[in-house]
Amino acid sequence: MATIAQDQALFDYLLRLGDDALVLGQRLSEWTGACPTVEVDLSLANMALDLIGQATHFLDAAGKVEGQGRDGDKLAFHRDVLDYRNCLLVEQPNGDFARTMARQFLFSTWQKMLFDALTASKDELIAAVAAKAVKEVTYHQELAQEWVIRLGDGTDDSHVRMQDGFEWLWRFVPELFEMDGVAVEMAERGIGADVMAFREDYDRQVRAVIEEATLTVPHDQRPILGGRQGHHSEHLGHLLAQMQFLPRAYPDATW
Amino acid sequence: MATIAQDQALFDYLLRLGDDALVLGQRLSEWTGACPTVEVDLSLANMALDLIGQATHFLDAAGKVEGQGRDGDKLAFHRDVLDYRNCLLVEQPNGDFARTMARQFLFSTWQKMLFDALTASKDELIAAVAAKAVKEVTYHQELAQEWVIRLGDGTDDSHVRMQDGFEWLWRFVPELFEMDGVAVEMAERGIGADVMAFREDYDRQVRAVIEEATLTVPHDQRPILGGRQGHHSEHLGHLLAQMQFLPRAYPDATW
Amino acid sequence: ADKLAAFEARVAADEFIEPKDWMPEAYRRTLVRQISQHAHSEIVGMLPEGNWITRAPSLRRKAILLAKVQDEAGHGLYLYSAAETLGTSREEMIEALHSGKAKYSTIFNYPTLTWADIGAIGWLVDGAAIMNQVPLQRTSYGPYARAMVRVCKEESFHQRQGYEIMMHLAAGTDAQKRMAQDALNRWWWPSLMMFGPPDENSPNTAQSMRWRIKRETNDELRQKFVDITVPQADAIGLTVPDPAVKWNEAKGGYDFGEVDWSEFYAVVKGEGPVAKERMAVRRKAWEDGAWIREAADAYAAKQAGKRKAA
Amino acid sequence: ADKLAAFEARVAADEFIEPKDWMPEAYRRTLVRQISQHAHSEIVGMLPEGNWITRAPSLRRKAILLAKVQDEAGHGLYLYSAAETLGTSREEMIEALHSGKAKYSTIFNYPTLTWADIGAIGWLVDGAAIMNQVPLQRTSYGPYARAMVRVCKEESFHQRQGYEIMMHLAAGTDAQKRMAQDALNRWWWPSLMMFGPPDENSPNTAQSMRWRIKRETNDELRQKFVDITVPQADAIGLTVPDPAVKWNEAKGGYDFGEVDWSEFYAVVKGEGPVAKERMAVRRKAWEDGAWIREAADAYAAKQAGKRKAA
Repeated sequence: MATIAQDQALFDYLLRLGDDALVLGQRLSEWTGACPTVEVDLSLANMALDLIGQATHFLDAAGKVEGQGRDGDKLAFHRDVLDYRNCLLVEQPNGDFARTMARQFLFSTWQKMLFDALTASKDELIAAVAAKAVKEVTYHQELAQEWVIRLGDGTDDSHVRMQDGFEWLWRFVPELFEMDGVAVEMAERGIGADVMAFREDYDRQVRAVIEEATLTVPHDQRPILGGRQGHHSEHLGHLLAQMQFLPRAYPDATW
Repeated sequence: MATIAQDQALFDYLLRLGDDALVLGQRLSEWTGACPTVEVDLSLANMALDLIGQATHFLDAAGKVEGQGRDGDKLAFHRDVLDYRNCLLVEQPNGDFARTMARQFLFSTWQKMLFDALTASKDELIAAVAAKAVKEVTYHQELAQEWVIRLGDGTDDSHVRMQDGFEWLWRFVPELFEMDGVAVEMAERGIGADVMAFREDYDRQVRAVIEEATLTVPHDQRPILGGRQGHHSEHLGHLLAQMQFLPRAYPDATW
Repeated sequence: ADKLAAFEARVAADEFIEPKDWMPEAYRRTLVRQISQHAHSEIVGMLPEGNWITRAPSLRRKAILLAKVQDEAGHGLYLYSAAETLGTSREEMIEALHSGKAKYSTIFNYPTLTWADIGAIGWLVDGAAIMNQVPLQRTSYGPYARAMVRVCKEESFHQRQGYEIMMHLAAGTDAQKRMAQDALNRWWWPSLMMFGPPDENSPNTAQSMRWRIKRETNDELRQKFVDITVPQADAIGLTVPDPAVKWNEAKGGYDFGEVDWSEFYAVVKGEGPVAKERMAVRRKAWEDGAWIREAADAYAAKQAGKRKAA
Repeated sequence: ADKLAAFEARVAADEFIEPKDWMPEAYRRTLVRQISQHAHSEIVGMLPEGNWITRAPSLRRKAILLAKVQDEAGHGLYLYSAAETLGTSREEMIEALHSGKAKYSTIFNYPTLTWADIGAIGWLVDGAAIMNQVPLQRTSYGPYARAMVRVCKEESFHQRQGYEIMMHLAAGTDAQKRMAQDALNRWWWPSLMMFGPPDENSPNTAQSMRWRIKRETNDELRQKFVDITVPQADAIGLTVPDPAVKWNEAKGGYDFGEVDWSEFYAVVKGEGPVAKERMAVRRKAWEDGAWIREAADAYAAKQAGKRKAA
């Protein structure tokens, strides 16, 4: 019994890590061919590729922990919204480029700190994936941070858009620091990270960048939660409908 | 052999009628809640509803002709793009309201003439559905025509948008009058309509409305064909991914 | 003062007040607020359902949902018209909605996450709406009362369709049952909030009841809703997410747990889970539609000019 | 005239011409046209594939396709840079693309309808591109030749991945086989058109070959492509949609049917099946991105100002 419960928490935790990466990678890949410059096309595709790679590792691992024969693909393409465990931030639509960069900055700053912590995970696979991914995520964080500053301190128009981007997404930040049962258990077992340990760091860094970008830190808003329990926004279902179409339409096929 | 071939043509013809209505109904329903006035919300939902009703009749009939136990739902929700038989015009994205109205006007004007002809079909079901639907379609045609005139002869901005709407969609009109093997066979058997019989009428009416709207009849463009053979634009796949999600994700469920 | 007395006598006698009749300013204001809020709820209420029209799981369900959304647009139109008889324009009301000054039902600030939510909205949300609206068919303001007669007939149809969706899901596959129960879990408490704050915190209730704008208190309606809905859930094998629900023989109704009123007030303040999204969509529709409304006006003006010239 | 003779001698000796070297104006113009067209093809070529990234059927396929699109953006960058060494700016080139003045490969005016099209593009389109590009690694203009070395290495990787997708589909379910064959049917002829008009209608070929901008004629390359591709199709059980395809022992290559050149010229004129859509997407991306490019410039100017002041 205890073992099953332990596995369930680890399974859930791996899904969270994998789904965050998968959903954000999917969102970024929607930008293909629609970017303001070829350089941006290249960098967003690159970030998406990193994230899909991370998702593959975490979801494959989740499938092994579950022990029901599901691999990363099965988990990615055959779960509906109630079984997705990503945070709400990553599933929010791209909006304009400022909103996309606000989302990326808020997420990658967090993910970088998370992966830094996870390099010390007692779960070898998590530690190894985090150690590899932390380099990728450092680059994502820097890229997003540069854009936040550039757009915030660019023209009047870009300043307003960048500020709007943060205002719009601010209510999804508290969920990143939610320590629910699964998160607490994982932290206590030395597998997961105690995200509250870097909450202040996070706030400090986000605040510093927003100020360097000549923007205003948004007022705190009522947190919107639910993603970790499968209660998402209305956007995820549409994302999955598109992403999962082929494997669902051709259940007998391999690709 | 002959009988199977006959059925195949009728099956295909019913799919064309059904898919035109289904795909356009789906497109119109995307407008829900995004219309310029509540009155428009109401009238687009109403058109969508009529079209879904027509689709249901034609696709149910197609399933019976096929004789493989598929009903309208099975045909609507479990065929992929290569098996869809709608014309390309109806699958084109909504664009702005002017483009949506241009699409509706070009299609409903045609569909009205088609259904007028089909009331004389030797296939009783087709004749009956057409007789009922022709009233609905007359209303669609009038509504679209009124908007074309109103926007064309409205402000400078609306004039430009309405003209752009026609320019954009003009290349999909010739497909409406394609008489391929299936269409010829159906017309010869007295089941389908010879669309060329009302081509001149159509051109005259469309031209008259465009002129009343103070717009310019677009130059003829190279026709884009393929929908009737399952060779669609890139848009249909996205439409189907969304529309078919639930029945594909839950193949054992009924709703 | 004479006019006021005469007005109050007519209301007390259950006569209808009509647009041309004299009425107290506070009565007019209260009605405008209530009717426009009701109209806005119909319009905003199209959004959570609109989210599923394109994904309805069968042609029949798609048609039913389209018809429902069409009805809601129709309700919005009657209600805006009824409010307009009180001397406010539709544009004013819509601007008030978009600026956040006017409210709409808190319930539409929750997302529709699965198809079962469409069932839950029909069953619970339309069910609660009917409970609120049936008495309004006899409300003292004539145009409002007449609008409500049409609205109620269609709403009860919607309610039955919603319940039928849930019944179908609850009798379906495991995944469908889970969807249905999950939807009930999420929509139950917000539905109870639709009747408004408890009577002791509802300062306008007394006046509204005296004016026959309202005919039952929030708590009375809420109790009625629970009493009808709990057995409906039982009948299809679903469980209301409130361990305190228990039949109370003495009062002839169900006891039930306390609503989280802090949640309610937060949502009223505009902090509902998808409140920002709902308003963003409405505003975008309105702004994107400006050129169309302008074009229609310009065309109408030209035509009027031509008719005059002829 | 001396300079011209010296230039032609260097080219004939297979030396590289570098940006600072003297070159005939027509050589420069031809190169700018060819390199920018090539760059545009990389950029526009991201669109048909971008259409399937969000629907790639496995995580691995999604990653491979993202990597491919990333490569294409990279190729676009090298090539724009190579063209810039000839004295034209990227903005100028992009404006020429959006105004329709500059061309891009006709092949990208066809839609990607099913997942098999992603395989077909890799196999056939990248395959044809390589055939065109391999000789360009020895083209006379140094920056272009060096860009092509990198491009070719990655393209041949893409070509193998595309073929592997097709192989997988052709060995898959009936639906997958059908998809694969249908994709081959639709992409075959447009791929043959990628080598340009027949030699007798290709007036610039001679000059370009003399300048070593081109090293083989259109028809030679087309023949090579057919000779390599037909057996590849056979090997995975697919059939090239040309009944005239037949091994010709005498010439040591395949005979094949006549390309529909009227189709080719129509597509060159901008009448391809999705030509309008492609340009609309590119223009929209560029226009929607204007505020971002302006902001980046404004920020860079401010930073430069600060550095100067410091």
